[in-house]
Amino acid sequence: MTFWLHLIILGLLGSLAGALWRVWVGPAQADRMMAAQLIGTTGIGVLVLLAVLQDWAALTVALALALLAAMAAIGFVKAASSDGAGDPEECAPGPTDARDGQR
Amino acid sequence: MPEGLADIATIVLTGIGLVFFLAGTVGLIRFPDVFSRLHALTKADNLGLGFIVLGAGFQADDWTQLAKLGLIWALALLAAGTVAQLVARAALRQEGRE
Amino acid sequence: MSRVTMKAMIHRTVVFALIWAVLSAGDPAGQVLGLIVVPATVWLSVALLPARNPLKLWRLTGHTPRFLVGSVAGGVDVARRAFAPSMPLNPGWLRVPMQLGDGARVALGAELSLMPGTLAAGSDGSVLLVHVLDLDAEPGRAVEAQAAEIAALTDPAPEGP
Amino acid sequence: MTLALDLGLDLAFGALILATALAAVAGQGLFRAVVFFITYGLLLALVWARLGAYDVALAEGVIGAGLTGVLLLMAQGRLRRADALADPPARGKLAAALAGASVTAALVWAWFTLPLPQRIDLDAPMAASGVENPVTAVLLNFRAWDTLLESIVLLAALVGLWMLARDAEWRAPLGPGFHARAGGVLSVFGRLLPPVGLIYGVWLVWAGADQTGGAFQGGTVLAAVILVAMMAGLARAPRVGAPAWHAALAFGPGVFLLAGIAMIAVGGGFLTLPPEFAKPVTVTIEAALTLSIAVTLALLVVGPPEQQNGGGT
Repeated sequence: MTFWLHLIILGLLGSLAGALWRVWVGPAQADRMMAAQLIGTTGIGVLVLLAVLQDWAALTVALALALLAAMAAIGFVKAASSDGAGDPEECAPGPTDARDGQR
Repeated sequence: MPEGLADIATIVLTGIGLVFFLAGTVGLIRFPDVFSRLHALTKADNLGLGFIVLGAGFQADDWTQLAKLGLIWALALLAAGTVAQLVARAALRQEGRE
Repeated sequence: MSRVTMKAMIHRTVVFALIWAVLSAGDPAGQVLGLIVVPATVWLSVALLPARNPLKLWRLTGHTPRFLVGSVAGGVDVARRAFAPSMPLNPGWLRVPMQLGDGARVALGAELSLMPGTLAAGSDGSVLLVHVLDLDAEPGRAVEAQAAEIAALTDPAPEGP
Repeated sequence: MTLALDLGLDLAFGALILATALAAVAGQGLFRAVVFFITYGLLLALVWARLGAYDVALAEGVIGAGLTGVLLLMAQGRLRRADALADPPARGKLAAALAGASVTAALVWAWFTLPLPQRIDLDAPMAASGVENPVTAVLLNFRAWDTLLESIVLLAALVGLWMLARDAEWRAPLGPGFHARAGGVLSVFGRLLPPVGLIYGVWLVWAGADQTGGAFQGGTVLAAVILVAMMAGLARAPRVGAPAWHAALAFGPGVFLLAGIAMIAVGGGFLTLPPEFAKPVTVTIEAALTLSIAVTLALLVVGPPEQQNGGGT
């Protein structure tokens, strides 16, 4: 069991390294941001397995990270809004979906 | 549940979880545009976390650990549903501008 | 205090008391502290999210397994596309007009983002913007079915402004 | 076999941390650097957990995930809007790299030359501390002076930040004037998360006496809750002069100081907790500190008042 959980954590860290590559190449800011989000979710997974492997106290950390998982993305959409304090939903959407609209 | 069975369940479930995490990363690397990549991330990862949480649950010593694991997954889902919509929308706006 | 608010407060008290009980299990003094913390949390929750149209709990219990099955299907679908060498994708956008209230529309967007092939990007007025991975798979029908299911979870009266 | 995997895991963690740190400082583009820095904080939390230091992992995690990311991303957005997003000149980078490398070299040298300190036996003092979490005992009892001064430093930092406000904006509410679409995704999230955050933050403080948690970690979670409510447009940022908020800021250090003086009266000496009072006094100080830490950290991220010139609506 211990052996297997070590392997799974190593696999998760490998998956995390792939996401780091996406943070590096982007190209859009949203790409980098969502790769960071993926790293956060993977990190929660690693903590859950560490809880089994080492000490259930790791769940306290995992719970905190899950609670605050959306914070950075919220900061990102705030900063990306036109005045730096808004919400992307306040404005009409970009031209892409008008072009692709199917209905 | 006998210990052997619980261990097998943990091994199978965490293995499935890892596969979904890897799928999310492969999608994040391979898919051609921002929005398709967001699909990969949101769906595959949270399912992966769900299986890992479930697998860890079979090793829990008491019900509070199970409940905490459930709460972790519920909060991760709430964050994922919110972040996917917000980041997709922000990307839509930035695409129109840049 | 209206009946709706009372009912919502009871639901929320149960939920938050349960969370506190889980956290402070095996700590009698901590459980006593819950007598202050849980009411404060319920108050904050009602202040932030006033109860307008209560959830139908029995419908919610029926909805949860369908949601879980859907999200597994979503994960499998996206994994299949990611691992397939040909990577079958035909992405595009849908604009789906909604009759749902604000909270229900956001919940629908979050759920759609976990279902196979759909991803919400918030809404424009009451029109939900949905990105789909495969325009050939008739995703519009799936979105409307999901919307009907979410609508059935709350009382028919539309949410307030 | 498992031993080799154990080592492999540690090596993988180390490699990821190093790669992320390098990526954060190398390459062009501030946004990428910021995202790598956020990732770095997260990995650091994982490594602390791997080392069994769950209190530290928790502090790193909540600060990194909850506050630093928001702060840095918003700072980057502000620089972009002010058209000030130039990368520093290469010469400056070289100097910084040299300075960093020499600090690292000095640390490596110190590690190999300094004698290892004797392990301190904490059993006897822990028994008199009234709490079971050694981190809490050190912070609020054995080294209470440090913690008292730290709580005052935090307050001073906020006052320093406020001094950056322009005269014309001094009376405006703090921060850029957050707003969000009513009934939108962000607004709904801002209504759902704070109750759960409140429960979890309070529990972290309470549990900190005997297990993983503490005033700082719990206070940071509560700060994130305040921040979410403000960013979702549900709570308004106060003005600099708001009396209730001032009281909340000063409450923690104030109670800490008073408790320290009270200890002289009961025969301990300033901030010296006699064992029979240790538990209640520690918990009281922690509760008061939590409130002040939460408000101070939230207002630090919100920033100085700046709504005069087209900031908010």
